[in-house]
Amino acid sequence: MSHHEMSVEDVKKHVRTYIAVFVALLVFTGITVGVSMLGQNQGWTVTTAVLIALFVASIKGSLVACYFMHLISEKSMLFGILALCAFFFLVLLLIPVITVSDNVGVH
Amino acid sequence: MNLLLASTHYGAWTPPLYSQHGGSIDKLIDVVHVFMFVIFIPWAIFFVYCLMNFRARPGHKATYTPIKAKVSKYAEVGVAIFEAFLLLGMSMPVWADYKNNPPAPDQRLEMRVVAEQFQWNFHYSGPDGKFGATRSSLISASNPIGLAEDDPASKDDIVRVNECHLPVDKPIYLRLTSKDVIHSFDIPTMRVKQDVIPGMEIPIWFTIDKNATTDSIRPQMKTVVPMDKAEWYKVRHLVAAVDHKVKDEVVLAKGADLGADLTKGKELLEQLRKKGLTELTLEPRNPLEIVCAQLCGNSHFKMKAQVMTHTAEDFAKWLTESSKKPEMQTDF
Amino acid sequence: MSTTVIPHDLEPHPLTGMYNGKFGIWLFLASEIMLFGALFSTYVLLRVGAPPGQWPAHGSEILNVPLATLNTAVLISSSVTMVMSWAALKMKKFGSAQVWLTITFLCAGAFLVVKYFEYTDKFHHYQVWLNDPMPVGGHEVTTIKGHLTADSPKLECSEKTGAFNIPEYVIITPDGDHGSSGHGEAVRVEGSKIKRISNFGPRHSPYLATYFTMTGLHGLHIVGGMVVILYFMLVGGAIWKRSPEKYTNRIECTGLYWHFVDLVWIFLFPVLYLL
Amino acid sequence: MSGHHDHSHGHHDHGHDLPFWRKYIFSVDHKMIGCQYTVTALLFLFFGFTLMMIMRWQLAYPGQAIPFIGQYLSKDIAADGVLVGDGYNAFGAMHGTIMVFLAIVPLAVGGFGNYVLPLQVGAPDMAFPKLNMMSYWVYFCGGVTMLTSFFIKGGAAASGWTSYPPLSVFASSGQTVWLLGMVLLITSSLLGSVNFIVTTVQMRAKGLSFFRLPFFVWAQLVTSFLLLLAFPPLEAAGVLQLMDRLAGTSFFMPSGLVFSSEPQTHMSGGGSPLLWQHLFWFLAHPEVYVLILPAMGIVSEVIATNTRKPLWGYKSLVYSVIFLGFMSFIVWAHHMFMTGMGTTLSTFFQATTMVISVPSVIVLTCLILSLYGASIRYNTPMLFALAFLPMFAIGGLTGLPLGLTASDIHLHDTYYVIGHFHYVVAPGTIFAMFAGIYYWFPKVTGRKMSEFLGKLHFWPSFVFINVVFMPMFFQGMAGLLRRQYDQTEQLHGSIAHGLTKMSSYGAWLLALAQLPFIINFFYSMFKGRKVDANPWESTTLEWAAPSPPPHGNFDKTPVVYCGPYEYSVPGKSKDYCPQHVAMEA
Repeated sequence: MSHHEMSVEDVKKHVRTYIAVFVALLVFTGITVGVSMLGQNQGWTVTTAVLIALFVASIKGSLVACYFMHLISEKSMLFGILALCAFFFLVLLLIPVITVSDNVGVH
Repeated sequence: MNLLLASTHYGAWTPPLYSQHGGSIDKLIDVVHVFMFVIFIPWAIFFVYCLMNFRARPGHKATYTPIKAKVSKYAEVGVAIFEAFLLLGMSMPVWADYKNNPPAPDQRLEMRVVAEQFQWNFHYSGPDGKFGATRSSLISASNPIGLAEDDPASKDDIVRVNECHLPVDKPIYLRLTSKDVIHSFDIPTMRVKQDVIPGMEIPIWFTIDKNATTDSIRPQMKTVVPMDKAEWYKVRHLVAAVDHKVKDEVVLAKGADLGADLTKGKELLEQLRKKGLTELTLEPRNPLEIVCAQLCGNSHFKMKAQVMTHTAEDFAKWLTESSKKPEMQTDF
Repeated sequence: MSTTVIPHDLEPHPLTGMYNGKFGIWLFLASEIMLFGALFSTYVLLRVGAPPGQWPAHGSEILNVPLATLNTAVLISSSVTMVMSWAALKMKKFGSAQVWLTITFLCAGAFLVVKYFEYTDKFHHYQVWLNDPMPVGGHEVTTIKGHLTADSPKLECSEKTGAFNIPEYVIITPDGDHGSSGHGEAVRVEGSKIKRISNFGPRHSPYLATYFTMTGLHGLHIVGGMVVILYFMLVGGAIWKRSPEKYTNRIECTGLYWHFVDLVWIFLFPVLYLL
Repeated sequence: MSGHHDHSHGHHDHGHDLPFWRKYIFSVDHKMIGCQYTVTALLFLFFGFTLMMIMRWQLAYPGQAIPFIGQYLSKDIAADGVLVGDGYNAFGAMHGTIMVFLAIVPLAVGGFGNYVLPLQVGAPDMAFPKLNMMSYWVYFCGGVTMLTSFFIKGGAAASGWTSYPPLSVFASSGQTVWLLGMVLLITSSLLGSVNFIVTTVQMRAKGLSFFRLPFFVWAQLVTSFLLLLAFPPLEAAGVLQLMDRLAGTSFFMPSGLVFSSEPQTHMSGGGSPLLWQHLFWFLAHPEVYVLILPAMGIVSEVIATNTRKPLWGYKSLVYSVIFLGFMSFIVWAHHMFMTGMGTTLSTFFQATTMVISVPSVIVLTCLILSLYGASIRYNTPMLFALAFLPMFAIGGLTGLPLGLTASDIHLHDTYYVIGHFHYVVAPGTIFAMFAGIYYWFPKVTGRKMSEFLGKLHFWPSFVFINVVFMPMFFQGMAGLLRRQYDQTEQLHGSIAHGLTKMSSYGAWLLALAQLPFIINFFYSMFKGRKVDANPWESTTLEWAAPSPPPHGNFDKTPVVYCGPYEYSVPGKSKDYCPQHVAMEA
C-alpha cells in the first residue's frame, strides 16, 4: 500500500505501531546495556560480546528501518538498490580482514 | 628505438637481468605482449577494413540487420581462456614462488634494510650471524638505525648507507622496514620490487646470477657512443672504458666520468669534441642500482643505493674486513 | 520559482512507488551507509590490529555509559516524535505536527548538550606517559592520569602532526582509584621525564580517535538535521498553505534522514561504549 | 501529463525575463548548468595540461630554467626559473587531481550528463533543479579551494594524487587544503549522482522503457551509482586524514615512526598506512570507470548516428556496463600488489581483474561490429569517436601485464603504468569528450562547428598524443619510475632520456594542436553555420527539441515509440526513425 493515499484510520493504526516500536527500542537499549555489564562481570570473550551487541543493535536498526522509515511497505526497486549498497558495505567491512590476514609482512 | 633508448647495452625492452627468478617474470611479460599483438593486429585490420569498405558514398546504403558474428563470441571466449591461462599458468605460480618459499635460514644471507627519507640503510649481522638490538631513541645522523652499542651482538654488525654489498649465487633474504614514510625497494635489473611500509617488516628474497659480479657486468655494458650523440643527460652515469687518445695525448683517462653536473659535463664534451675525438667508449660507473619506486618526498628521485655484487670469497673477505671497523659510514 | 513542472515531484512513480524527493533521499542514505561503513571498517581494523593493552577492554573504562544510555533514549524519542509529526500531517493536523516537530528539535538539542558535557570532560582530562617509573601516592607508576592545575604551562601542538609537544613541566592532580578527580595531591613532572602527554581528546589513542571522529561526524549529522527541522518549524506554515501535500512529503523526507541518524547511533552506542 | 505540459508552456516566456544572474550564474536550468560545468571543466583541463607541459620541460631538460614562464613562478615552485623538487611534486599531484576530479569527471558527468541526459529521457529538467545548481557551485568552490593551495605557504599538495600517508600527513598545509577541496568535490558528485539516478528512473518520457534508453543514458546511470556508492569511503578517508593532520590522531600513522632522526613519540601511533590505500582505491578504481563509461556512452551515440545503422548488440552493451560497474568495486586491491600482499588475496584480485576485462572487450567488440555493413560519415565527431576505439584498446590491453602480479613486479610504478592509464583517459576519454563537444554543439548553440578546423584539430592531436604516450611503454619496460623530478639521476632513467625528450616534444606540439579547437569553439559560437534542430539526422530525443532548447526543453512533451537507434530501417523513406515519431506501418 502506498502512503500516497492513506486514510486517517490507516494513519491511526500506524501511530499505534510507532508507539509499540518506541517502547521496544527503549527495552532493547536497556537489554544492550544490561547484557554488556553482565558480560563485563562474567568476563566474556570479545567475540561473544561483539556478537550479542551487534545482534541487539541489528534488531533495533531493523525496527527503525522497517517501521519508522516504512521500509516494510516499499517496492522492490528500492530493495534492489539497498541490497547493492549492503553488498558493497560488506565488501568495505572486509578491508580490515584483507589488510591483516594475507600479508607477508609482520606488524 | 636503440638510438632513443639505449646509450649502453641496457636492452631496448626489459633491462638486462641478473637474478635467477627474473626469467619467469620476463617470460610472462613477453607472452602477454605477444598475446596483445595477436589480439590487436587482427582487430586493427578489421577496423581499417570497415573504415575503408563501409564509408558513406553515393549508392552505398547501410544495412539494418546486424551481422551474425560468431567470430566475436569465439574471440571473446578465446580471450577469456587465454587470460585464465596467463593467470593460472604463469602469474600465480611465479607469485607464489616469489612469496611463499623463503630460502632456509642456514643457507641464506639475511640482512635488514631500513629505508628513510632519502636513503637506504643496510644492516648486516656480521660474522656472528646475530643482529644487534636497535632502539629508536638512539637514532641520530651518525647512527641511522639506532644500533645499541651495549648489545654484544652488535659489536661485529655492519651498517652501510646507500651502499649494498651482496654475494652472487647465494639466496639473499632482506627484511624491509621504513622509519618514516612508504618507500619502495626496487632493483630493476633483478626484477625485485617491494613497498617498504612503516610499522611493518616485509621480507623478500632473491638469488643473484652466478656470473653477475659488478666487475664482470660493467665491461659487458660497454658501448661506443658517437661524439655527436653524446648528450650529458644520457652519459652522466658512464665512465671511460679505455684511455681516449688524440695523437697519443690522453684526453679522457680510463675510469674518468664525463662531468659531475650539467655545466661541467657540457664543457667537457665540448672540449673533447674540439680536440677531435669522434667517439667515446663508455661503461656504467655503477651498473646495479637500488632505487625508490614510491613517491617519498621532494628528494625521492635521489633516493638510490649502489649494489656491489661479489663472488662468495670476495664477499666473505669484505664482510670480515668491514666488521673489524664497526664505526658507521656517514658520508651521505 | 522554477518555471517548469517536474514529473513525479508529488505523485509516486509506478515503478519505484516513490515521488522524486523520497527516492532521492533514499539514494542519499545509501551513500551515507557507505560513508559510515568506511568508518566502521576503520574501527574494526584499528581494534583488531591494536597491540594488547592499547585498546580499553570495555568502553566504560574511559567513557560515561549512563550518560550515553540517556542520550540513546533521547534520540529514540526524537525519532518517534518525528514520525508522529508526519502522521499528524497525514491526518491534516498541522498544529500538532508542528508541536511534534518542535519536540524533535528539542530532543536533538538535548542530545547535543549531553554530548557537549561528555566531550569537555574528556578534553580536560590528561594522561602523562613517563620515561621511567616514578613514585606517585606511594606507588611506582609509568603513567599518570588526572587534571592539570592552573599553574601548568599551556600545551602547544606540533605543527607537523597536531600532537602535543612536551612542555617544560606539568603539575597534575592524579585521579582516584575509580577515575574520579580530586583525589591525591598534585604532582610536578619535569619535561625531561615525560615521554608523551595528551588529554583524552582524539590524539590520545586510536580508540578515542575513532570515538571522536565517529561521534563527531554523527553530531554534525544531528546539527544538519536540526537546521532542516528548524527551517520547517519557521516556514512550514507557508509551505503548508501553498501545498499541504508538498509539506507532508518534505517532512517525510526529513524524517527518513532523521531516522537514519538515529539508526547510526543505535550501532555507534554499543560499538563505542559497550565493547 | 498533458496538463503539466500546458502549464509549463505557459511559463516559457518568463524564462527570458529572468535577470542575468538568475539566467547565467545561479541558473537552475540543467542546460545552463551543463554549460557552466563544461566551460569550467575545459578551463581546468587546460590548466592541468599547462602544469604537465611545465613538468615535461623539467623532465626533458632537468635543472634548466623553464623558458617564458619560469621567472614568474613562486619560490616554493621554482628557484631562478628552475622547477624545484617540491614544485615538481606539487605540479604532479595537482595535475592528477585536477585532471581526474576537476576536469574529466565534471566534463563527462557534470557537463554532458547534465545537458544531454534530461533531453535524452524526454524530461523538462533534472529532478531537483536547485540541487543541481548547488552541485555545480559546490564543485566550483572545491575547484577554487584546490587552486588557492598554490598560493599558501609551502605550496600545493605534493604527495601525489593518491596522497599516501604517512607522507601526506607529514606534508605542508597544502595537503589540508587538498583534503578540504576533495570533501567539497565529493559532496558535489554525490548530490549530482542522486539527481541523475532519480531523473533517469522517474522522469523517462512515456514509452521510454529502460531498454529503449540511449546507451549514453545507461552509461551515465551506472556511473552515477559508482559515484554514489564508491565516493563516500574516500570522503570518510579524507575526514580521517584531516583528523590526522589537524587533531593529532594516528589513523594512518603506525607506532614507532622516526621522522628526520626525531622519534615521533608524542603521537599515539597504532594506525595503518594501508588503510588509506584500501579506502582510496575503493573509490579510485570505480573512478576509472566513472571516467571511461560516459566516454563509451558518447562514442556509442556518435557511432550509431554516423554509421546510419543500429548499434550492434545493444543489450550486451547494457549488460556489459552494468557488470563493469559492479565488478569495479571488487578489483581495487590490484593497485596494491606491491604492499606485501600474499598469494590468496593477490589471486583473488588478479582473477577479478581478468574478469573485468571481459565486458570491456565486449563493449569494444560491439562498437567495432557496428561498423560492419555501415555507411560511415567521416565528420569531426565521428573521427574522434573512431580514434577512441584503437586508443582505448591499447589502453585496455596494456592493463593486462599490470593486472597480473608477476609482471606487475617489474612494471609497477613505472612509466608503463602512466602510459597505460593515459591511453585510457587521454586519447580515450578526452577524445570522446571532443567527439561529444563537436556532436552536441549544434544542439547547444544552433550552429555547427567548422569541419575544416575540426579536422585540423583532430589529425595533429591524434598523431601527437601517440608521440606523447607511446614512448612511455618502452620507458616503463626499461624500468623508468614515475614521479621522478630528475629521471637522469638514475642509470636507467639516464639511458631512457631520449624517449623522455620525444614525449615532451609531443606534449608541446599537442598543445599547439588544440589551437584550432579553441578558435573553432568561439568562432562557431557566433559565426558558425546555422542548422536546424536535427542536423545529424539522429534518432534520440535530444534532437526532437529545438536548438537551443528553451527552458522546459520540449515544445510538446515527447512520447516514445521505438528503440534508440532505428537507422536505415528497410522500407522507410528516410534512413532514420526518431524515437518520438510513431513509425508508420
